[in-house]
Amino acid sequence: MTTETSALPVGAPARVRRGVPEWALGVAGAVVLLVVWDLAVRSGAVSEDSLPYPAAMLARAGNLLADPEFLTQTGHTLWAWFASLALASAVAVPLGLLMGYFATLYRPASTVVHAARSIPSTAFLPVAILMFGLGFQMKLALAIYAIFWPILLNAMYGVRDAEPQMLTAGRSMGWNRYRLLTRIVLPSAAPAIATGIRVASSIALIVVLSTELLGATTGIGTVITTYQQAQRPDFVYAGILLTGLLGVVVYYAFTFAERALLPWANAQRGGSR
Amino acid sequence: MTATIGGEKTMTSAVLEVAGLGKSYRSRAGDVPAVRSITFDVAPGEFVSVVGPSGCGKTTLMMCIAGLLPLTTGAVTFRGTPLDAPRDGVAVVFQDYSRSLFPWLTVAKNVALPLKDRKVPRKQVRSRVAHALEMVGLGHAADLHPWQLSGGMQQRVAIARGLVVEPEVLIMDEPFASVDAQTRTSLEDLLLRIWAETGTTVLFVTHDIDEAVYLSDRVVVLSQGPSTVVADIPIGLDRPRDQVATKQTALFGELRGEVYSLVMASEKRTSLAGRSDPE
Amino acid sequence: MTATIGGEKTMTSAVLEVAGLGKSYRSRAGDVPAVRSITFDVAPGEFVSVVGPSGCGKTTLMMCIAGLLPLTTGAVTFRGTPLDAPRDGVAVVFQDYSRSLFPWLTVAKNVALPLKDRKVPRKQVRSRVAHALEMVGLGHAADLHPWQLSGGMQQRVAIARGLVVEPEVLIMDEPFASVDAQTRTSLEDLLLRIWAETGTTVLFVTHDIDEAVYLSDRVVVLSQGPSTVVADIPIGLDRPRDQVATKQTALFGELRGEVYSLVMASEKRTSLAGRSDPE
Amino acid sequence: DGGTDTASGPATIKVTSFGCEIWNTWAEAKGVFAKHDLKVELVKSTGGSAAVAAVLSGAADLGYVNGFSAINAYNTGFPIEMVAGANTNATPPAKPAQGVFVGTNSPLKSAKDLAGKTIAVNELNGLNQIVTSTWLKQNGVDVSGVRFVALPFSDQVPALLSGKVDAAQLGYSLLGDNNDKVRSLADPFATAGTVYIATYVASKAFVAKGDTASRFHDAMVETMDALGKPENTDESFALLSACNKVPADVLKAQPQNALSPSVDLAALNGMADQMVEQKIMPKKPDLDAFVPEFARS
Amino acid sequence: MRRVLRPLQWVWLLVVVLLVWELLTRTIATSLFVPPVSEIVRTFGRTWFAASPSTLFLSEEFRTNVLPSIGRIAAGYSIASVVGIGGGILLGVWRPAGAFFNPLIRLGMSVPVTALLPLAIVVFGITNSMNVFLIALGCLWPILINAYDGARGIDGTMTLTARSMQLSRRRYFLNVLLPGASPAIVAGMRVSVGTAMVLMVVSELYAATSGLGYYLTQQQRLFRFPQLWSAILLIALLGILANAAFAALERSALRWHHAARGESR
Ligand SMILES: Nc1ncnc2c1ncn2[C@@H]1O[C@H](COP(=O)(O)OP(=O)(O)OP(=O)(O)O)[C@@H](O)[C@H]1O
Ligand SMILES: Nc1ncnc2c1ncn2[C@@H]1O[C@H](COP(=O)(O)OP(=O)(O)OP(=O)(O)O)[C@@H](O)[C@H]1O
Ligand SMILES: [Mg+2]
Ligand SMILES: [Mg+2]
Repeated sequence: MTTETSALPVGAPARVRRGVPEWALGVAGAVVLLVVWDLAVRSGAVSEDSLPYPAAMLARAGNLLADPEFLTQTGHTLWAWFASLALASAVAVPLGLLMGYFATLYRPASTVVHAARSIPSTAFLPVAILMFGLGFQMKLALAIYAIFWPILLNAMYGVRDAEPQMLTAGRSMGWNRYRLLTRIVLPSAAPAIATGIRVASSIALIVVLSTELLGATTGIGTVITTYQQAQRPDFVYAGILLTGLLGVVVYYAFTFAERALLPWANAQRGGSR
Repeated sequence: MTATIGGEKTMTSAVLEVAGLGKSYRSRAGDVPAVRSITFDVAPGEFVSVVGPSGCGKTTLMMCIAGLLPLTTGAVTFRGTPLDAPRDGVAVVFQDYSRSLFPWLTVAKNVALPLKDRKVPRKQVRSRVAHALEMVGLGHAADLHPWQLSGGMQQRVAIARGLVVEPEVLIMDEPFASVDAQTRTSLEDLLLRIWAETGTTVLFVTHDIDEAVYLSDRVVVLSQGPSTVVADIPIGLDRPRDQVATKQTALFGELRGEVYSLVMASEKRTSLAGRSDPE
Repeated sequence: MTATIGGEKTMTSAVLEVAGLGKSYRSRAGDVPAVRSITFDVAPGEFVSVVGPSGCGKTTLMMCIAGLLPLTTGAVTFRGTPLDAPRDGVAVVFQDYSRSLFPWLTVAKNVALPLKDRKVPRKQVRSRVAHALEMVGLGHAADLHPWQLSGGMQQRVAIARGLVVEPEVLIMDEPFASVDAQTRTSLEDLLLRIWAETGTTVLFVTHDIDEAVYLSDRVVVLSQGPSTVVADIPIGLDRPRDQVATKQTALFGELRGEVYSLVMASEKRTSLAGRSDPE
Repeated sequence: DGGTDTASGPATIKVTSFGCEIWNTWAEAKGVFAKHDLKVELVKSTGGSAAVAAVLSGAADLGYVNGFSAINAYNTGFPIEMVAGANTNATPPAKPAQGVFVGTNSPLKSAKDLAGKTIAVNELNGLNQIVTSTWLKQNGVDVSGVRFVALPFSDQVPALLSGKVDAAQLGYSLLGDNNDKVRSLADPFATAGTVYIATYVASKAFVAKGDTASRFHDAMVETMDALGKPENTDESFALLSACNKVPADVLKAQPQNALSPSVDLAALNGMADQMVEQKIMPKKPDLDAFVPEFARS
Repeated sequence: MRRVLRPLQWVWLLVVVLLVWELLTRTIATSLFVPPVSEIVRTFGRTWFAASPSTLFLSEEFRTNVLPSIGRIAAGYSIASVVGIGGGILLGVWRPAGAFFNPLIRLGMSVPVTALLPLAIVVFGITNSMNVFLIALGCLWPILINAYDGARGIDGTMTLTARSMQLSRRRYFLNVLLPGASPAIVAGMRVSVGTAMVLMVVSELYAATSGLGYYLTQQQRLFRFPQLWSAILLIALLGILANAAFAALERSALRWHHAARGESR
């Protein structure tokens, strides 16, 4: 149908979008935020001790980006993020496929999964430190715990959502259970799995950063806490900004990869075809 | 051509014999009979359509004949041997192309799928896929994905996938129900052309009485479910058929009217107001 | 009955006048013309069908007439005043019932929706909804949800929703394209009955040439898009019409053939092999 | 892992750290660790329990833990020993290093005024809370009515200045450049007896295995001796400044805690008494087995 | 017999996991940090559930720590829902606003909420509002994004239908946009339940004087691991409960959605 009009409120004339492109509006949004922020600090509504001027923050962000130490720590964070994602996916995806495919496993496993995933991984911080120390492994353990469940659940649901008509088509070609699994169930679960991993990638980054803030020895989070202890809010917020941007980059990288690798996922979701 | 109404099989030259086929679905509330007892034969190269009220068990019947569902009673014989699992000589085309084509494969790969496990040499696979796609007029679309095609084109891919195994019997369950009227007429003519070219036996389920009469050598009319065969009508229209000329003939009108009234009579409630078709 | 082929309007008694209607879609690559210039009138109480090749702009035309899309050129006049936004006297029924009914509302509430913001007293709303549902034979289904109904029943709900506002003009865009063939014949007869009862003017888009001829007083044939009017054919079949008898008449066959060849001729590529219908 | 005496080269030990401890920077720069055949690798930890956990798991060999946490962990039954002291409170006549701070213009004047108020400390049931509670009790305040709130040191002064808390207990060195915006009601540590603000603990197994723990203690003694000498003051602050990026003269102006590398059992028992009194522990454990011979003063 | 066995299908694996845990911690993997399940359960009963009917069997500890946490979750989650649903639909429908806020939303959801703890303390002080704010902020993003997608994803035919009926804006919002976007919204809200639990704990690690997170930190500082685990167990149970409640709500409120999807299969 005419997508042109679909998003307009009722009664509004079907206006034609012209002029300001979307990205420009986005930039305007960012600028407005910075201005409001600046005014809030300037007027004294928020103390400069706790919230820096945006200009100062941006300048510090530049400094941080030029600081090899900061970049090294970013590397640590990214490595922990990547490793947790890779390890969690490597275990959770096959497990989720099995649990979704075999009905006898599905029910008992989903009880365990729902119980385990409702525990915030930060609750395990003390235990994790005991078991894995303060370094990389501890971060990894907590991040894996946090993202294991969404990946697993998505894989499970993806399998269960496989189109029965497709399975019948497969059977009509004389395929056995194994072939149905590899040729139909897997590819039809792939978009759900990709979604799970994409969601997990954001969570993993946030958990890694949070453990760094709460108690770890390397990573961007420790840089932020160092500046926090030195009472340099400008650096602190520059660090927060950069982590946020890192998250945005990661998100878009995943979205892009998903589109490139699983083009049918979008097409399927998009239309009734 | 053999018209067997509820009787024994009368020919041994039939490629497909359906004898007393009955099928019940198991459910919590006990067994639900979908097909009571159906008997008919299909001769080699014949084009047979099956029509009947909504929910009378046409899909169930086709799935049983294709070996995709176990029978409850009766037997299906294909070239003299019992058919109880998907077989090489039988191909199936489903109604809902969007759910029977695999969106992650290209058109060519979708069509090549049924050849995969049959030790057909690569070269031959390629030429057979190309030939099947040519037949349905999609030679140019081999490298596209199904979701890049229109509904009619997708259904043509599904047909090509059925043809690529060079089946003796092609079973089609309402293949054209989800495409628009104009595309349907084109697909009908396409199907007739391919049928004539390949000599395949076609067993065709449809809701559309015009379509059944226009295409077939015989139309089998089923009763309201659990179904039995109500009538088995030979269609004596000349071939080749034509969308305008054939449909203008008096015979077409008569046959159409005959099937129409048989189907209507076999529906328990024909009044629209009271209908609550479960489809 | 007025047959105006690409000409000026000739009657002032028309309830709906479409004059030189043109519509282009804006896109990145510039303007895409969908409808070039269409002119025709609809007299009060008339049943007019619009047919044309796939993608020729039938939906676009209907949306423009319903005031849902702004025109690029030309004008639509409804009872003498320009129509450029949705109006009270005009109701629309869309093809895809599953997407135009709101699954979260019951049947009765779906039908009552268009009366909601019109200050109709509650009691009257209730009686009008009941009446509209009676007309389509769904009096018993008021409290069900759309997804508890079959496709044909859902489309009848959509028709009831169109009728409940007692429109002077009912615009229907391929309303029966998504239901099965048997249900379609029932719905056609239902529509004819309601049309006769209410005296509403109906503007009906379809792909199905049989359907257009069977239902209409006039059939407007559009060219391949950007479309113009190719022909405007009066259908002189007797009323009331009958699915078997009317379709068996020679006149029906002739008219059907005439429209068929006009549509086929207006398609740029009629050969199936080359078709890549964009729908 | 780590901490074993190998035939070749110094023993590598992992020691937890909060950031820049002056003795670590000095010992490292001056080669004191090397002299005692140690190679120290600092690993960051954020709190006492984390450090204890690290020591028990082998993630670190020596944990930098406040005295109360150390006693508590020992009392819980964890197999740890206190191998060295680090900071103790500066008792009069030394300049107080700690304070219970309020805003310069605050109406609060004495301990009594804190009844029913909110006081920020860095961790709950930690050192600062225990000492502050003892101080309040001594001044006749009902501690159960006082709300203690955990805040990171860095957030305490901003919270105080914006009125989110009524008082904050922390060291002068942690005030940053807010010295003139706050004033101290008192040094709660002044009347608490000797309190081990910071100590080093190791697992029993680590202590039992060779003499690495004892060598670390000796290195601490030597380092802290050197730091106590006035002629080393400038150099030690310069080194610290390089580590924590705070100007050396600012550091020098800040009052400092005392340095006590060896453990005074009597003081430790006094601390345990306070914990029992505040119902953090049901009864005092036998601390004799907690402090190995070499670490006692 | 069948009726008795059916729930077993769901729980047997959980029971096996717990038994293995019990055996391991009693035999080869004893640790002060990870106590056996039986001990955790015993501590759990002692800590949270007193045997006094006058307090509905809830212990002092439960009333001072768990109830405030539940209150904060409820408040934060409600705020996030209202703001997220309203804002998300608005941004979804009004494209320029959507474009305007898009980068900020992307950035907002990528910043770990934990990093904003200091700012929240400065702005809200040591109050319930601080915890509520952090919970609300963390839960906001999934709900907002989902409501946005839901509003954007409403079928074009439905929008057209509504326009052709000349519905008022209010009715359009209540009868079309909101229910149409509700499957997506509910999905977002469901994800947020987990987030809310996490943030409840994290936001109480500092600057709180009550709550489950506060309790966790306290027990951690005091090395009371059975108590610590009993709190973890309580959080897990609360999580399961919240999930079950949500599933029930979803089943009834989105019956039309599941039924409609099931039928189109
Ligand atoms: N899996 C199943 N379990 C139980 N009953 C079923 C099942 N599949 C179909 N049925 C029932 O069996 C009967 C026949 O169904 P079937 O789909 O074969 O009919 P149909 O003639 O193909 O219908 P349609 O014309 O709608 O395609 C129906 O009453 C249906 O409800
Ligand atoms: N929103 C749009 N933007 C750009 N082009 C459009 C848009 N909607 C339709 N078109 C184009 O306008 C032409 C006419 O489309 P329209 O949907 O009106 O045709 P139609 O006759 O209804 O087709 P069908 O028979 O498939 O229903 C087509 O070429 C189509 O691609
Ligand atoms: Mg069927
Ligand atoms: Mg159209």
